[in-house]
Formats: sequence, structure tokens, C-alpha cells
Amino acid sequence: MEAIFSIPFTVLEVPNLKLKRPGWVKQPSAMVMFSMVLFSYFLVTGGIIYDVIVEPPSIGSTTDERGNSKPVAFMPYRVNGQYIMEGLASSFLFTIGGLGFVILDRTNHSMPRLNRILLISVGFISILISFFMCRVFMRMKLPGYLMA
Amino acid sequence: MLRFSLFIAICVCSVLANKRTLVLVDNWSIRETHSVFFRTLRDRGFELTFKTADDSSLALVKYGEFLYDNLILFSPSVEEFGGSLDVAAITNFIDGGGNVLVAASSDIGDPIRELATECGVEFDYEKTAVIDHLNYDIKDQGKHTMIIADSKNLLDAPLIVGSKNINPLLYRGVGMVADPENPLVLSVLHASSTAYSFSPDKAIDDYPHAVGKNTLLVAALQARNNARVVFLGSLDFFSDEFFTFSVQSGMSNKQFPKSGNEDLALSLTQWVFKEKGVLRVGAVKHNKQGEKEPPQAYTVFDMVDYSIEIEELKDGKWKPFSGQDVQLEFVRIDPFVRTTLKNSNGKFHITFKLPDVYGVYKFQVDYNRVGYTHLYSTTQVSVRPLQHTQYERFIYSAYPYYTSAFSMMVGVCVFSLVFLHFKEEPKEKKE
Amino acid sequence: MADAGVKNDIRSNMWRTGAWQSLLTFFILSLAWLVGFSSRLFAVIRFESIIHEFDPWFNYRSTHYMVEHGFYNFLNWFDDTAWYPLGRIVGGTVYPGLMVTSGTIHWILHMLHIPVHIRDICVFLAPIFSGMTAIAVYFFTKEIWSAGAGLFAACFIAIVPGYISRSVAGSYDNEGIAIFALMFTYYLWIKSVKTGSMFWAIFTALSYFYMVSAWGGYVFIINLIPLHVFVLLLMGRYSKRVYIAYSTFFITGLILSMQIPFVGFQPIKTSEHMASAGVFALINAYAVIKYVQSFLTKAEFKFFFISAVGGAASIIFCTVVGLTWAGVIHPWSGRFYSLWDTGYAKIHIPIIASVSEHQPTTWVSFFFDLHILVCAFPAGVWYCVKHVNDERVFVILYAIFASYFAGVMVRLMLTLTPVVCVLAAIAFSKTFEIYLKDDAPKSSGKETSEEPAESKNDRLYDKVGKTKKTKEEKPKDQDAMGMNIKTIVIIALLMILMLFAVHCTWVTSSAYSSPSIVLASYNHDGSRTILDDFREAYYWLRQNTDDKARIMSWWDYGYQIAGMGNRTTLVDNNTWNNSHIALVGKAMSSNETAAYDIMRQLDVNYVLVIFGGVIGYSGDDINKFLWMVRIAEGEHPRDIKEADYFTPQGEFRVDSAGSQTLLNCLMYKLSYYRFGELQLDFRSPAGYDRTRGVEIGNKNFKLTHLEEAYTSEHWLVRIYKVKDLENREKVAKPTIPAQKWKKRTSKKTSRKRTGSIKNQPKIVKGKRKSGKK
Amino acid sequence: MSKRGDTSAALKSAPSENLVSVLKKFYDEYMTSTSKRLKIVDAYLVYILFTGVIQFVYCALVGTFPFNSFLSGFISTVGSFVLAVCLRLQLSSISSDRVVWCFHYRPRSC
Repeated sequence: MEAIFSIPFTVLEVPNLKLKRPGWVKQPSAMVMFSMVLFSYFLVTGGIIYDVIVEPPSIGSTTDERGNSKPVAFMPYRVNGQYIMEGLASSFLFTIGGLGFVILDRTNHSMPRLNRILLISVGFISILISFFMCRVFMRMKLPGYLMA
Repeated sequence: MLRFSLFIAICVCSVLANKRTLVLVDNWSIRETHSVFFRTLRDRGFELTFKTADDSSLALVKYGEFLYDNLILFSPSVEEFGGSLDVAAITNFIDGGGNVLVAASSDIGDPIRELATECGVEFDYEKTAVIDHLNYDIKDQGKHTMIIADSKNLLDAPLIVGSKNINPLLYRGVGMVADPENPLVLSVLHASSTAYSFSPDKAIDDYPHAVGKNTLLVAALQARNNARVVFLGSLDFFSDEFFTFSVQSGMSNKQFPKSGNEDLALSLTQWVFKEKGVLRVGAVKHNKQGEKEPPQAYTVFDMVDYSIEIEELKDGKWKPFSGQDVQLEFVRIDPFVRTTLKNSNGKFHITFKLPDVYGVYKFQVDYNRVGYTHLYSTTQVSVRPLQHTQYERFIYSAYPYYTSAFSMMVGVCVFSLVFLHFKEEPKEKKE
Repeated sequence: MADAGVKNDIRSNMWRTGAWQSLLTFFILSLAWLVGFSSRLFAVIRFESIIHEFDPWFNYRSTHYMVEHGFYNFLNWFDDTAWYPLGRIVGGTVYPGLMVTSGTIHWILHMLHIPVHIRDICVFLAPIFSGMTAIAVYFFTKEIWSAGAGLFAACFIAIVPGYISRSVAGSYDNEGIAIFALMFTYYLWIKSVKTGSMFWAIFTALSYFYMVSAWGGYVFIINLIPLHVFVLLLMGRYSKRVYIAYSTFFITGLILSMQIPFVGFQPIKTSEHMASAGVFALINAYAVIKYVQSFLTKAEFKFFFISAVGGAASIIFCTVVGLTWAGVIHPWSGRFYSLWDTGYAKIHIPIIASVSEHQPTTWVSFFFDLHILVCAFPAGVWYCVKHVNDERVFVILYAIFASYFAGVMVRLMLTLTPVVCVLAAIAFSKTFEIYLKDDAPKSSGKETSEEPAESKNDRLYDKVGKTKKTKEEKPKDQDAMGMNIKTIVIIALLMILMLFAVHCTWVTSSAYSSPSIVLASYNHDGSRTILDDFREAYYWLRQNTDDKARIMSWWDYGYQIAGMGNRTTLVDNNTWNNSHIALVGKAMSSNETAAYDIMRQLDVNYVLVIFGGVIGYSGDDINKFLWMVRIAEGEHPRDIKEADYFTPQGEFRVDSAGSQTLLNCLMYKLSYYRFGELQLDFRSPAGYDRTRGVEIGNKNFKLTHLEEAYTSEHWLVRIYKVKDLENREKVAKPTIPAQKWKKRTSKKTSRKRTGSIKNQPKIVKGKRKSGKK
Repeated sequence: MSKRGDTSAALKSAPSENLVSVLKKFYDEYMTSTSKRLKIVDAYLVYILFTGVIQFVYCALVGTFPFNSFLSGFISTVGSFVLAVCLRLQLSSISSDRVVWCFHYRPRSC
């Protein structure tokens, strides 16, 4: 039985190859993982899955009273409907808000005073901007937002 | 003595219960010309009330109840019924369960034709007649409208037409047509293949409405509420003359002393006024085998015995029905079980095993034979799956599993006992 | 402690942080519970204490049955009034956790002779459990990060709209108690991973058992925990603690989860549970290798290791493939599959795609449900990634997967909400921690909080938690200015959180508090008109129809008819039998005679239709009609073709340009019967449908096999009785053409009632023969 | 931790008896170093393993008719096996930390 198996090897010569794990495959560092998570978060909260399935237009258009069509960025009155542009814009704001908090955290360790003030203000302003822009977006999306 | 007379009164009126009959005639002469027919009805206990069709006091319903059980319309040429009677009232009378015998003739009026279309039968026009140039009677006045209908053209439903080997029938009147797909209409007597229906004194300028076998002479309808209606194209069929005439075909010299009209009339009236072929459902009982009362819900694989009592009205009295071909279906959208019921003196019973599919089922007896009233009885029951306590337990092939489970329990107890009370040797403890 | 010294001791230990901390925690958590409970009462205050929506009606009805007949009769309950004529085994097709929970509460109260009706328990079950969820989230975050973050998380989860939407007072649904069970199981899991003791692992398994009995979402747990263990192994963070925690949890959880009749053998049959079994095998193999490694030398071990790993991997792989091929393991279930291939449901299982909750999520619902937490969420992930340890890996994985699933289905927004609250709490707590301590050199550990706790939504935070010693940062001279900038940041963040509370209250009151059985419309002068058509119609059904009457309607209303009308229904919200629903769909979408045959076959006595055309209610059956057609076409492709119901240009229109099949189908006729005669207001023509905004095409038609039995006040619910077969079969196609009827006017007047007969024999008055003979 | 014998010499021999020698070495290594208590646990583990394997073979032969009883039997063996292994892990980690074992003491080691 053994002989039969050894016949091919009389002809073929067993290559002496050393299988080694490719160099670049190493455990990704924490921050790489975080950035990938943040990017996927940016896409998901922008409703990218809704865009993939329902394929809404990137910018909607309505005809105003004189008949010529007018682009409209936000699909009004519909919580379960969106255009691609508005989704990405708002998820960009969410991510900016998140990064604002991160920047606020980064100011914690020692750096020159001016940098520290600048960083605090950048983080702080980005949180405020993202928050109030989101409120504006909501009001454009649902005109009755926060009215009694 | 008082009780006895009371008893007699009850049984009399029970007999007479559905014998109240209103007869509408065109003119009073019909009472004389059809005296034999009316005599036989009266002999059978029918309480006949004669009125002309245009009587102003005609009414079928009084205080919401029907005044009559049966209606005989011997008034073909009526143009408008009197009193509160009209075609709609008659159809309501039929929907209320009343039986109607309608005899038309060549000069037929619109109400009768309208009534016929309501019941699924179509009379031919006014002044038309069934003409048969080969089977006409010798006494015909030359227009061959007095035709001889052979008894073999009768419907083979003994309950309706009685025996089929009776003498040929004399018929002079208008023809009828019925749609074969109509499930409720029965063509009791159709004309011979050479007959056709057309106006005798007009040249045939277009295709007659009824030709050959689909010209109906006698048509019967049993409505879904078992009310019975019979349409006859010829009023003279019931006349005394036709009853007593001898029949001799114009073409062949076969001669019969007496026509078969009277016999057919007798069995038709027995059927139409529900003296024959009437079935009734008695008590329906179903329970698990060995129990008396039906349970709240059956369980799959149960043995169930089901019994239903069916009675037939034979000359006025309800007797156990003698049929052998009554079938029971156990239906959930489609029948899961279909068995013939065993008849023991009118009590039809069967014992069968429920299918292994749970659901809401119906015990359904649907007995539908020509001549009999439609017998339909459904009882809804629900068949539930096994309770969690009814599954098979202590299966032999599972004993190793039981032992392994219990040994695990015992093992843990023993192990924990040994383990916890185990004295370490002193030297290890110091380590 | 000697009495004499006790006086000054009291004062000193008054200020011991331990005492204050537990008081504060207790106070905040009870406040969170109170706020959570009260913010869910909008529906009850505005309308009345009723059960909302659709599924809760069945849950309430089965709880009521269980309370009356006892648990075992409930387990064996064969409900023959549902899915006529198939019936439904309720014990085996429902998650009993919800019923058992409210049943036990009811039993306890009745044992204490507090006679509370089961309906009130059911209505207020979800708000009560929202408080317990807050506590569970507090403990969970306390284990993950710190007590301060825990308090934040508790307050967030108490009022966040994402969770409120499924646990309003009156929405008596599985999700109400399931989120509590979910977070409690995760808390116990984190506890058992941290301590590595079997005690906590067994508790995790028990809490998992409660979760399995409560909601189908337990699959999320049984996939996330193994994933966490698998990632820990990958990251090389294997330790005895993880092994003990996971193996004890898995094996006990497996045998417990199989006790639920509805789950049955799924844990070892369906691929959704294979991940946990695979990781169990993997971790055991790893443990064996680790154990053996301690005995053998490096070289032997390498050889042994390679053969062991190769053998194990191949065995596991071919068993799984073999079992799946042999059909023992069922392939991915439809719903789970549609999570990965998002287009799957739309093509293959129209029923799943037709449910509005299964549509993909838009950015609006993210902001609508979570408000500012959406922004704080990535920051929380950042903190967990920065200071990663075993349990924080779990939170990160939970965050990643929950956010993807929430993106795919709006309904799964609910599973994302708790983790968003946890991570946002961590972010806020850390930020406040940084910005609250002034960097002055004398910084001592016990800053007491300056901000008074706002009553509406307490923002009190304290400095306790990881008592990270702030000393090791060497105080720098140049950031003395820090404090005033920091206070600005703090004030702004507080203001944002306050706006968060305002947003949550507004969303709860306006969007998530409508019981959808009672509709309220607000006319311009502010007064409110209540549209109670649903209950009015269901009550009519209950009073005026035969006990055994069978009602055919679209499956959305099955539970409500059974719950309020107490009648037999053909299909209901359980959607377990697709062909039965397709049969009803076919009846609804075919013309009246074909529908009549189906209805006679199913012994239907009444047909119930929801029609919003009069008041402009958009959720009516005509708007759902296309789903009925698609579902019917799925099962009966030859008879129903979706294209027939569209106009040649492909629009779905009910006006005169609509397709003829649509204008003559049963659903159209039942919705628009006699609607053509109704003129709503002077501007619009008669028969103007307010929902679709068009005038209907096919007007004043007659119904042959059905008759209108009841129409509610605003025509919202219309009930038709199915007539029996005709007593007499009229002549359908007359073979003898009707004569030109002579116009017959009845000569009878009210007084002269005599009829007329054609050739009336003329009675000639006989003359007496003249003279005697 | 237990000491590790140096058997690099055995490496070059043919793989099959390498395995046998490894196992033999492992066996006597085990007999010498583990404490009595762990031996009891291991005996218990072997007992459980034994019942589990028998049961599985029986089921493979007879077929899985009463599937739930097979599951109950088999998973109870796997369950108790796993719990016993956890106990052993905790014991061995206790003894390695040289901390005296007392009855109600819950291990806090990492």
C-alpha cells in the first residue's frame, strides 16, 4: 500500500516551502478599530441602508406654483423617508458632535495654554454646532417639531 | 271523554296541518271540468279554497303568517292577480316554504311566465303550443296540438312520477324550456324528439324556442328551503276528459283504453304537496366512545361515535327512514373522513377514529337524492392536539437516558459529599 | 464606640462619602423610576387606561385566560376561535414570559387581598418595568465604567424615546419587559466575566431563561455573548474567568432555553444558535490545549497543537455542513436572513416586508429616538476603546452590532437604545469629570457637586466612581485660568441635556402616545374630537352577531376582533400560516363571485374592512391593498396578477382611470359601497376619497352576495354580512327573448283590488223564453 | 506550576511512538504532581465522560426517537462535566495561589 503512495514522489519533487503568516496580518491597534467603527457609524446613522434598499433620489424636487421644479433637500413630513444628501449631512453632524466630545477629552493632558484653549473651544463649538444644526434639520424635516 | 276529544282534535289538525290549499281559477267552469282531480285531492284530506284569480280579497299572508300551505294556480290567462297577490307575493310564499302547482295553457299570461322565470323555468310565448306531427291523438282537431307523451320520457324518480310503465299521457298546452345547469330544476316530463313548440296557426318563420327533447312538458323545482313547485304547460292535462279519454295515436293504431294522466297527476300532487319524499332530522348525538355527553373539545386520535336519527313522512306519519346510503363527512375545509352510516331502524350511527390533524371540524350529513327533500345537518366540534400530559412516557428505548440523568444527580451528591468532607493529609495543608 | 465620643463622631461620619453616595444613588434611581413611569402615562391620561395597538390585545387576552384557567390550561390552550378552521395552539406558539410575569403579579396582589383587575396590571406593566430597566442599566454601567456613569445611564434610559416608544402605558408587549431582561442578563454576564465565579454565571443563565421566555430577541443575546468570548480569544485575553463564565452560562442556558415550548429544539436545530455552540466547542478545545501545554515541551506541543487544531476544525466544519445538508439544522430563518441580505424579504416573503416596522431606518428616527445621545455615543466608544478591558470589549461589540441592526430595521432601534444610553453616559460622566475638577494644586478628592438637581430630570452627578487619584498629574503652572472656560462648557452641556429632556417629553407626548385604537383629531379651535370607531364596531360585533360567527378581515385586525369582539377570526397578527393569509388575500382581491366561493368554503359570516376615505385616515385597507395582492400572488400566481391592479402607466389609482380589475374587486366594493352617494363637503364632488384625494371611479354598484350590516360613525370600520345561497335559481341567460312587454300599468287602486283575466267569458244574461209553451 | 520534564531527545523518533511516549509521560507526570483533591475531581470527570460517551454511542446506534430524553441525558452529562471542570479550574488556581481553601471563600483571583 505504501509503495503505491510513493510512486508520484519518484517523479515529483516535494517543494520545500515555508508557509508563514503574511507580515501585515497583525491585530489592528485600538485606534484603527475605533476609526473603522466611527466610519461605519457615520454611514449607518446616515441611513445608508435605507438608501441602498429604497434608492431615493439624492435631492428631491417639487414644482412650485409657477410650475418650474424646485430642488428640495429634505423630504418633509415623513419620519420613515429621506433623501441621500440629507442623510449624509445629518450623520456628518452626529460624527462631528462625537468628535467634539473626543476633542474635549484630548484637552485633558498637558499642552501649552493657547493650544488647550483652542482645543477646548473647537470641541465645545463642534458639539454646539452639531446639536443646533440637528435641531434645525429636524424643524425642516418635521415642521411641527417641538411646537405644542 | 274530554281528553279523548281533545286528542282527536289535535291529531286531526296535525293531519290537516299542511293541507290548507288555495286554488286560483280563471273561471268557475274549471271546478266542473276538473272535478275528478279536485275530488281526489279532497279525498286525501286537502282543504280546498276556490277563488278566481282576479278576486279582490286575495291574500296569502295575514298578520305575518301564511294563510295557506299550498297554492294551485289553474289560471293561465290571468293578466293581473287580484287583492294583495302578485308574483313577488307568490315568490315570498315559496321562500316561506309554501308549495305551488302551476298549470298553464296556450293562452298564458305574463304573471305566470314571470313567476316561471323567477323559479328558473321559461314558458314559451302566448298562443304557442307543443306540436307533434307523429304522436298526436286521434281526437286532435287537426292542429296536432293534442299530443301523446310517452311514459318513457318521464324522469326516473319514482317518488315524483310514481311507476314509469303507465299508459301514454295526453297533453295539450304550451311548452317550457329550462337551463340544464340550474341545479334545482328537474325536467319531469319532456316531449318526444319530433315535438316542437310554435304557434299552430302561424307559418314557421323563425326557429322555434323549444325543439325535440328539450321541450319540457312538466318541470319541477325544489328550492333550497325544500319548498316544491311544479310547472305544467297544459291545464287540460288535469281535466276530466283527459283523465278518461282513451289514447289512440293518429299514426299507429295502438289503442289504450285510458290515458295515464290520472296516475301521473296523483303522484305529482303527492310529491308537490309534500306527502312523499319528505325527510326530517331527529336527534344528533356525538360523544367519545364510552361516554354519554360530548366533551368540551375532542383530542386527536380519539374514537368517536356519532348517531343521527332520520325520519321519513309516509302517508302522514313520521316513520324511520329506511335508506342505506346516507354518508357522514368529517370536514375541515375538505373532508378528512367519509363513511357510510349504518342504519338501525332510522338511527344512523358510526364509530370512527379522529384524524391526527387538530382544527375546527364539522360532522356533516349532506343527503341530496332526486325526489327527497335536501337533508343537511352540520355540528361543529374542535379537535385539540395532545395535552402535555398525554404524550407517551417511560419509553423502553429511553431507559439508558433516564439512568444517565439520575446517575448524574446521584453522582453530584456523592461527589460533593466526598469532596467536602475530604481531609487533606497534614503535610499538604502546611504547603 | 464609647458614648462620650459619639457626638462629634456623628458629625464626622455624616460627611463620609460612602453614606452620602448610597443615599444619593437610591434617591436618583427612585427619581429616575418615577420620571420614567410618569412620562409613559400620556396615553392613559389623555384617553383612558386601555390596551393599545394590535399584538398587546392578544397578550392581554391570553393573560386573562391564564389568570382564569391556571397556567397549565394556558399552556395546553387550543384556541379554536383563531385561524378558523385551523385553530392555534397558544401554549406552543407564544412566549409565555410576559403572561407569567403579569400573572404572578396578579396572583401576589390577590394573595394579599388587593383586588386589582388583570387589565390594569397589563396596562401599567411596561412603565413599572421601565424603572427596573433603569436600575439594571445603572448596575451594568457601574460594572463597565463607574457609578457616576451608571446614574447618567439610568436617567437617560428612563426617558429616552427609543425605549418609551415600545413601553408606553397600555402597550402590553414583549418588548416592555424584554429590555429589562436583556440589560439584566448583560449585567450578570459582565459580573460573571469580571469575577469568574460560577455563582454569577448560573444567575446569568437564569436571567437568560427569563429573557428567552419573554421575547424572540433572545437570539441577540445568544449571538452577542459568544461573539464577545470569541473576540476575547482572538485578542488573546483568554483567562479562566472567561472560560468558567461562558461554559457555565452556555450549557445551563441551553437546557433552560429548551424548556419553553415555543423554542422547543430550536437551540440545537437552527443556525441562529450554532454560533454559541461553536464558541463553546472552541473555548473547551482552547482550555484543553492550555492545560496540556502546561505538561509538554514546546516542540511536542507544537506537533500536538497543530494536529489537534486541524482535527477539531475539520470535524466541526463537516458536522455543521453535514447536519445542515441533512436538514437537521434548519438554514437561517427568514427574519434573521433579512438582516444580512436586506433585499431578501421584499422578494421572497412579502409578509415580513409588509410590516411597517421592518422598513430600513432613516436618519430622522436616529435623531428622533436618541437626540443628543447619538452624538455622545461615538465618544463613549472612544473612551471604551482607550481604556479597554474585558467587559468594555463587550460593550463595544454590542454597540457596533446594535447600530448596524438598527440601521437595517426600525424595530431594532429598541435594542440599540440601551447601549447608546450606556456609552453616552460614559461620555458625559467622563467629560463632566474632566471639566468639573479645577486644576488648582490643592485639588482634593471630595468636590461636592455644585449644581442643584433639577426636578424634571436630575442631572446631579457626583465625583465618586473610579477614585482615580488625580494627584499623579503634575499640576502645571500655566492652566490656572481653566475654571471659567470649564464652567462655560459645563453650563452648555447642562443646557443641552435639559433640551434633551424637553425633546424626549415632546416626542413621547406627540409621537408615541397614540393608542391607535382611539384616534384623536384636533380641530383648529383647539378642541379635540375623539374618533372611537374601532371600539364602536367591535362592540357592535360583540352584541349583534352569533357567538360562533366567523369574521374575515385582513390580519392586522385579527387580535383586536378576538380581544374586543370576542368572535372567531380567520387570520390574525400571528402570521404563522402564509397560505391561509394568501387565501384571504385572494378573496379580498378577486371579484365578488370568486370571492363568494372562497368565503363559502371558509364558512365566513361577516367581512370587516377598514376604510379611511371619509376622515382621511391613511392606515386603511386600500392603502394596504397592494400587499394583499402581492401575498395572494405569492400563493396563487395563476389567478392573481399584480400588474392587473395597476393602470397601463403603472399607477395604482382608484379613480375612473383606475384598472377595471381593481374597480370590481371585493376590497374596492366593500370599501366604497354607497360611498358614491356621500358628499362630504360642498367643494368636493360626491364620492371624494379624502385619503387618496381623488373621486372614486366605480360608483353606485350593487352587492349580490353580501349585504351591508354595520358602518361606524365616520365610516372607518365597515362590516358586511355574507348572504346564504339563493333560495331559487333565477333564469340567468333567458333563451326565450323577452317579448316587448306591453307597458302594463296596474289597474288596481288602493280601493278597487280586483285583478283582470284575459278572455273573460262574457256572461250573457239569459232571457226567459217568451210565453209559455 | 508543575515542573516540566525535558524530553527533547524523543523528538526525532517516528511521530507514532512520539505520541505514545508523550501520553505515557503525561500520565506519570499527572500521577505524581496533582493533589489528592484534584484526583477526586478527575475521577468524577472520568465517570461523567464515561456515561456521556456510552449514551452518545447508544443514541447513534438506536436512533434519536425520544429526542428530548436523549437531550436531557446527554446535556446533563455535558453540563455536570463542564461544571466539574470549572470547579477544577478554580481549585487549581486556588492551590497555585497558596491561599488556604476555606468553605465559604469565593475566589477573587483574576
